[in-house]
Amino acid sequence: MKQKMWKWASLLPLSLLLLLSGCSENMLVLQPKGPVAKTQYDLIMWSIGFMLLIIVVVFVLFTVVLVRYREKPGRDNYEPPEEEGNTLLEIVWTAIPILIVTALAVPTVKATFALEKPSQKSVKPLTIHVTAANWKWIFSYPEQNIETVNYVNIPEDVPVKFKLTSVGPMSSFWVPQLGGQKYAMDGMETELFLEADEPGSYMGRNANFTGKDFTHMEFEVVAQTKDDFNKWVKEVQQTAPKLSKGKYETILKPGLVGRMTFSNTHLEWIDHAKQNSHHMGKTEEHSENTKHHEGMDMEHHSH
Amino acid sequence: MADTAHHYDETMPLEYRTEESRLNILGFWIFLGAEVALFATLFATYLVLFQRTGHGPTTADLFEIKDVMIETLLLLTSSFTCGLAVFEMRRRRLTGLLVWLLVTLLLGAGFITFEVREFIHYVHEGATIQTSAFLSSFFVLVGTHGAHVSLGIGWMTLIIIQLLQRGFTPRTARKVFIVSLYWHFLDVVWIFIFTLVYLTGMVM
Amino acid sequence: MKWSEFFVTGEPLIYAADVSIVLTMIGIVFVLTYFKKWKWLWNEWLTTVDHKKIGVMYIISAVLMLFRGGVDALLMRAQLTAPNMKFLDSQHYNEIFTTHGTIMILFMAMPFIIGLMNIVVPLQIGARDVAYPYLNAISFWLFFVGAMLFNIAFVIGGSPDAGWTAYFPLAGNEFSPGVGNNYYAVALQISGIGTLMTGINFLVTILKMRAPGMTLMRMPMFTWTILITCVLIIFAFPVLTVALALMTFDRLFDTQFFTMANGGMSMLWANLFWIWGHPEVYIVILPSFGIFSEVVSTFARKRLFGYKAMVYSIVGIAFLSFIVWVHHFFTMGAGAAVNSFFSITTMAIAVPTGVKIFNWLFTLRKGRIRFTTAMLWSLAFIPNFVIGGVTGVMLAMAAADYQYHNSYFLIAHFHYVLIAGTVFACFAGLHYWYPKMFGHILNERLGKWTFWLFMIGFNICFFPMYFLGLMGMTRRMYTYSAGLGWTPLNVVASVGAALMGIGFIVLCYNIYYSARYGERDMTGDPWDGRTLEWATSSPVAHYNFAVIPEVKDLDAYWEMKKSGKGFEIDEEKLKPIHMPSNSGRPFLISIAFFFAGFGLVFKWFTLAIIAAVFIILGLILRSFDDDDGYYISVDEIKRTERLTGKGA
Amino acid sequence: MGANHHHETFPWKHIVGFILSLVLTFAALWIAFSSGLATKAILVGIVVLAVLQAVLQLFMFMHVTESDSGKIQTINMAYSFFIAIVVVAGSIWTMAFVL
Ligand code: HEA
Ligand code: HEA
Ligand code: CUA
Ligand SMILES: [Cu+2]
Repeated sequence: MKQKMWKWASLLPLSLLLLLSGCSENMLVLQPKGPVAKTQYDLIMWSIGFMLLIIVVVFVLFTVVLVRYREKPGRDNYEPPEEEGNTLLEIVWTAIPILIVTALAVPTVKATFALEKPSQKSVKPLTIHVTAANWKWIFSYPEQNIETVNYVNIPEDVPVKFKLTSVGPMSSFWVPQLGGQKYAMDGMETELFLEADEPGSYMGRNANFTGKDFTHMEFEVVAQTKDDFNKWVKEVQQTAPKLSKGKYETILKPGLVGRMTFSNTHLEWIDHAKQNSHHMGKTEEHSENTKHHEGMDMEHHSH
Repeated sequence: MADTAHHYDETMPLEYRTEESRLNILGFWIFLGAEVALFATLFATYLVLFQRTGHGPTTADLFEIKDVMIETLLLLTSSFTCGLAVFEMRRRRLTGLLVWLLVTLLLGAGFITFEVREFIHYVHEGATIQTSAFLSSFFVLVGTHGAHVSLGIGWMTLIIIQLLQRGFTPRTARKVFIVSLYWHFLDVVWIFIFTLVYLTGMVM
Repeated sequence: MKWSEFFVTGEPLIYAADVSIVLTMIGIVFVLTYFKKWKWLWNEWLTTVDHKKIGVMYIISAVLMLFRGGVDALLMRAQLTAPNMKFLDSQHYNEIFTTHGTIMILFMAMPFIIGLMNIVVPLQIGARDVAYPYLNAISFWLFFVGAMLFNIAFVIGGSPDAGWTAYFPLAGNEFSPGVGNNYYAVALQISGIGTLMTGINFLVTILKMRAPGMTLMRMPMFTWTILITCVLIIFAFPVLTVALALMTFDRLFDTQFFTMANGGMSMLWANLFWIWGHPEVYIVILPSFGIFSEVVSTFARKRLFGYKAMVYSIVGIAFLSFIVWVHHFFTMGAGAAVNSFFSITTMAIAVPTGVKIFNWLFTLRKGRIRFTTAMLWSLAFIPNFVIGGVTGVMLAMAAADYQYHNSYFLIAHFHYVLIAGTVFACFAGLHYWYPKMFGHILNERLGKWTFWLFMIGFNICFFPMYFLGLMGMTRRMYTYSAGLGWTPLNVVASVGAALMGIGFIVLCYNIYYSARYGERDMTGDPWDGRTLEWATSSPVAHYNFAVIPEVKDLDAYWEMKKSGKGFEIDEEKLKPIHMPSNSGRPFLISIAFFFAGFGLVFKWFTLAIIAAVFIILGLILRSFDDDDGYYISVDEIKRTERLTGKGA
Repeated sequence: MGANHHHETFPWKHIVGFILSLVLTFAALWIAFSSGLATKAILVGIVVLAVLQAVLQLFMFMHVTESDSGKIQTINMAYSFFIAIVVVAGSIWTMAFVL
C-alpha cells in the first residue's frame, strides 16, 4: 500500500513529461506566432520552471518522510519525540517562497505593463474595431472602410490595435497563438494589441461564455504579407457589397452566420462602444410600460 | 470563557448579568460588523454608478439640502435620545427609559415620514428606481437604510411592550441595550449616506 | 405563466428525474409511516437544536448534493468524451455546468465543512453547545430550504444556465428571460443568510465558550481555522447578499444595476461577485487545512510542527484573501497598475500556504505514520494540492493569465484545489470523526478502495485538463470539433471521472455496510486522538461533557492521557446541566422562507408576501419567547455516563 | 469593566456627544457649500468628518470598549472598517477605467 502510494506520486511528473511531448504540437499557447504571445510564452516558461522545482522539492520530501517514518514492523514501540517547531527552518521556508514570488512578480509586472502598448514603436498600428454579437465576431477597419464577419485579415509584423466592444453578453477575444485575451463588453471599449510574426491562419475564439451558441463563436485570423494584405483590402473595397442598416440588423440577430465581407463599416451609424448606444429604444419602451407599476411594488417589498 | 466570577456581579449593568446576555450582546456586535460590510457594498455600488445617469436626472437635479438636513437632524437627535434611554435604564428608572424610547420611536417615525415623502417626490418627478443605474443604486442604498430604521421601529415597539409587561429583567435590559446598539449604528450609516450621497452629490 | 411552462417538459432525462423524485418521496413517506417514525423524525431531528444532530443533517445533505453535483459532472464528461457528441444539447449542457458549479461549492463543500464544524468544534473546545443553539437550527434549515429551492429548478420552471458566476448581462432578463436565474438569486440568498448566521454563531462560540485553560494558543488547529473562516464568512457573505439582492431587483423589478442601457454596468456584478467569491474559496479551504492538521498530527503521533506559524499563516491567508479578487477578471482591461497590484497580492498567498505545507511535512517527519483511510486522504492532499496551488500562482501572473483565463487550465487548477483540498478534507474528516457521529467506524478496507479509486481517478480526470487549456480549449463549451486534437485527452479525463464515480459508489456502500457490520467504537477514542472530542463517548452524550474539562496544553486530551489520568469524571462534581429546549419554529420559519422564495422566483408576489408575514410572525413569537431551557438531573447524567463506560 | 457609568446622575457624555455630532454635521455642511474649497478637498474634508462622527458614536453612545468582550468588539469594528474601505476603494479603483 505504502509503496504504491509513492510510486504513484513519482508517476505524476513523469506523466507530465510524457503528455508534454505527446501533445505538444497541439498546444497553441506554447507555440507563439507573434511578439505578444511570445512575451507571454516566456513568462509561462519562466514560471513553469519554478513550479516544477517546487513540485519536485515537495514530492521528494513527501516521499522520503513517508518511507522513513511509516509504521512498520519493528517500529511499533517507537514513540515520536515532542517537537514544537524550528524557527530556523520556518524562516527558510518562508524566505525561499518570498524570493520565488519576487522572481515571478517582477517579470509579471513588466510584461503586464508592456502588453498595454504596441510591441514596436516604429510602425503605426493598424486599428480594427471588433464587435462581439450573439454569436459572431464583426471586424471593422475604419481606415480602410471595410468590414468582415467571423474572420479578420491582418498584415504581418504590424501591431494591430483591436478595439473591442460587444452588442450583448460579455465576450472574450482570444487568439492563443497571437496573444492572450481581453473582454469585449457592451457600451464600452477595451483595447488589445496583437501582432503576427509570420503569415498563417490562427484560430480565434470567444473565451467567455455567452449562452446558447457560444461554443461555435470562432473566427479565423489570417496573417498575410503586407502586399497580400493591401491587395486584399483593395479587392474588398472594389468588389464587396455595401453593408446596409437592415443587413446589419439581421446580422446582429442571435444566431450563427457564415463569413461575410463588406466595403463599408457599421461604424458609420453606430458605435456600440458608446454607453447606451444601442437598442435604447427597445429598452426604454419596455420600462415605459412597467415603470410606474413595479416601482410601487418595489416599495412594498423592500420595506 | 466561563469566568464564573462575573456571573452575579452586582456592579455590572443589568444587561450584562447573565452569560446568555453577554453572548448575545457580543453576537450582535459581530452582526453589526457584517452590516458594515453590507452597507459598504451598497456604498461601493452607489459610488461606482452615481454618475451613470442615463437619460434620467443627475444628483444635482434631484437633491435638496433642506429635506436632507431635516432627516439628518431627526436621526441624530433620535440617536441621542436612544442613548439617554440606556442611561436611564442603567439608573433603573423604568419611566425614564420608556419615555426616551418613545421619543426615539417618534423621531425615527418622523425620519421615515420625511424619507418616504422625499422618495414620492422623486418618483413624481419621473425619477424612479428603474430610470437609471444612479437611481437604482440610490433607492436601494437609501431604501435599505430606511428599511432598517423601519425594522428598528417595529422591534423597539415589541421591546416597549415587553418592558411594560415584565419590567426590568436581565432579558429585557439586554434587549433594550441591543436595540440601542442597532439604532446608533443606523445613525452612523446615515452619516455616511448624508456625506457620500447627498453632500457629494450636491458638490460634484 | 402557463402550466406547460411551469413544469419542465419534453426531455426523457427530466421525465426520468420527475419520476424518480416522486418515487423517492412516496418511498420516504411510506417508510416513515410504516415504521411509525414521523414522531421520531419531528422530535429527534426537525426540532433539534443539538449541534451534533444539526451537523449530521448538514453532512447528509452535503453527501446528497455531492451525488447531484457528481451526476451533473458525469453527464458533462459523457458529453465531452468525443467530439460532436449529441448526448446533451447546448441548453442542457449550460444548465448542467451551472448547477454543477453552484451546487458543488455552495451546497456541497460549504455544508460539508459546516457540518463537520458543527459536530467537532464544541467538542474540541470543551463546550456543551454552541453560543446560540436556536439560531444554529435556523441556519441549518435556511441552508436546507435554499438548497431544495435550487434543486427543484430543473423540474419546475427550468435551471439557471448562465454559469455559477452568473455574469451580466447574460444573466439579466434580456438574455435569460426564464425563471432559472431567479432561482439562483433567491436560493443562494436564503442559504447565504443561514451561512452568515453560522459564522456569527461559531465565532462567538469559539471566542467565549472555551473550556477553562484553553487559551487561544492552545486551541486545536481545526478550531483555529474555523475561527478564521467565520471571520471570512462574516465579512464576505454580506457582499454576496447585496450582489444577489441587486440581481433580484434587476430581474424582478427592472432596476438598472447591471443592465446594458440607462447607465447599468455589468462589470460591477463581476466585481461584487468576486469580492465575495474569492474569500469563499478560502472559506472552504481553511477548515480543510484544519482537518488535515488534526488528522496528520493524530496519525503521525506527533504534535503539530510549528503550531504558531500555522496560526499566523491562516491569519495571513485570511487577510490577503480580501484583497485579491480582481485576479478573476484580469482580462477586463482595468489597466496594468490594477492588474499588477492584484497579481502581487495573489501570489503572496503562496508564502503562508507554503509555510503550512512544510509544517505538515515536518509534522510527519520523525513521526510514526499510520495509514488509516483518514490519513491517506490527508497525505494525498499534500502533493495534489501543491499542483493545484502552484498552477494557481501561474494564473496569478496577470500577463500570463490572459492566456489561461477561461480555459481548461483554469478548470484544472480549481478542481485540483477544490477536490484535493476541500473534498479530500471532507472525506478525511468524515472517516476520522465518523465514530463520534454514529458510534461505529467506517470500514477501513472499503475506505481504502474509495480512496485509491477516487484519488487516481481524480488525477486522470483533471491532470489532462491543464494541457487541454494550453491547447486552447475554453471552459463551458458543450462540444468541440474533431480537428482540434482535443479528443484523446478528453477521453482520458472522462475515464478518470468514471473512476471517481465508482469511488463514490464504494463510499456509499461503505456507509451502508458499516452501519450494519461496522466495528462499534466502545472507547470513544478509536484513533488514540489528541484533542478533547476524543475524551467523550461515541456517539457523544447529549450534553457532551458531564464535567467541563480543564485544559493544560495544546493537545489537551493527549496531555491527560500522558499524565496517566485520562479524562476522569468525578461523580461528586456533577451538577445539573442546563440545556436549550427543542423548537419547531426554526423549521417552520424556514418553510415560510421556502415559499417566500418560491413566490419571488415566479413573481407570485401574493404568495411571497403571505410567506413573509409568517416569517415576521415567527420572529415576533421568538421575541416574546422566554423559554429558559431545562436541566438534566445529576442522576440522569450518572446513568448516561455509566452506560457509555466513560464514567468513573 | 468600564460599564459603570450608571453611577453618574447626569448624562454628560451623551450631551457632549450630541453637541459634537451636531457640530460635525454643520461643519460638513459648511465645507460642502460655503468653504469655497476645490471639489477634491471638499470630498476629503467631509469624509474625514464623517469618519470622526462614526468614531464618536461608537465610543460615546455605543460604548464599544465596554464589557469583558470590549477588545473583541473594538477589533471587530476596526476590521469591518478596513473591509469597508477595501470594498469601496477597491471597487472604485478597479472600475475607474470606465467611469
Ligand atoms: C479551494 C479553492 C481554491 C483555492 C485554495 C485556490 C487557491 C489559489 N488560487 Fe484559485 N480558484 C478557485 C479555487 C481556489 N483557488 C476557483 C473555484 C477558481 C475559478 C472560479 C471560476 O472562474 O469559476 C479559481 C481561480 C483562480 C484564478 C483566476 C484565474 C482566471 O480566471 O483566469 C486565480 C488567478 O490568480 C487563482 C489563483 C489562486 C492562487 C494563487 C491560489 C493560492 O492560494 C494557492 C497557494 C498554494 C500554493 C502555491 C502551493 C503550496 C505552496 C508551496 C509549496 C510554497 C512554494 C510556492 C511558491 C513560492 C509558488 N485562482
Ligand atoms: C467543490 C467543487 C467541485 C467538485 C467536487 C467538482 C467535481 C467534479 N467536476 Fe467540477 N466544477 C466546479 C466545482 C466542482 N467540481 C465548478 C465551480 C465549476 C465551474 C462551473 C461553471 O463554469 O459555472 C466546475 C466545472 C466543471 C467542468 C467544466 C465544465 C465546462 O466548463 O464546460 C468539468 C468538466 O469536466 C467538471 C468536472 C467535474 C468532475 C468530473 C468532478 C468529479 O469529482 C465528480 C465525481 C463524481 C461523483 C462524486 C458522483 C458520482 C455519482 C455517481 C457515481 C452516480 C452515478 C449514477 C447515475 C448516473 C445514475 N467540473
Ligand atoms: Cu445590448 Cu440591449
Ligand atoms: Cu480567487
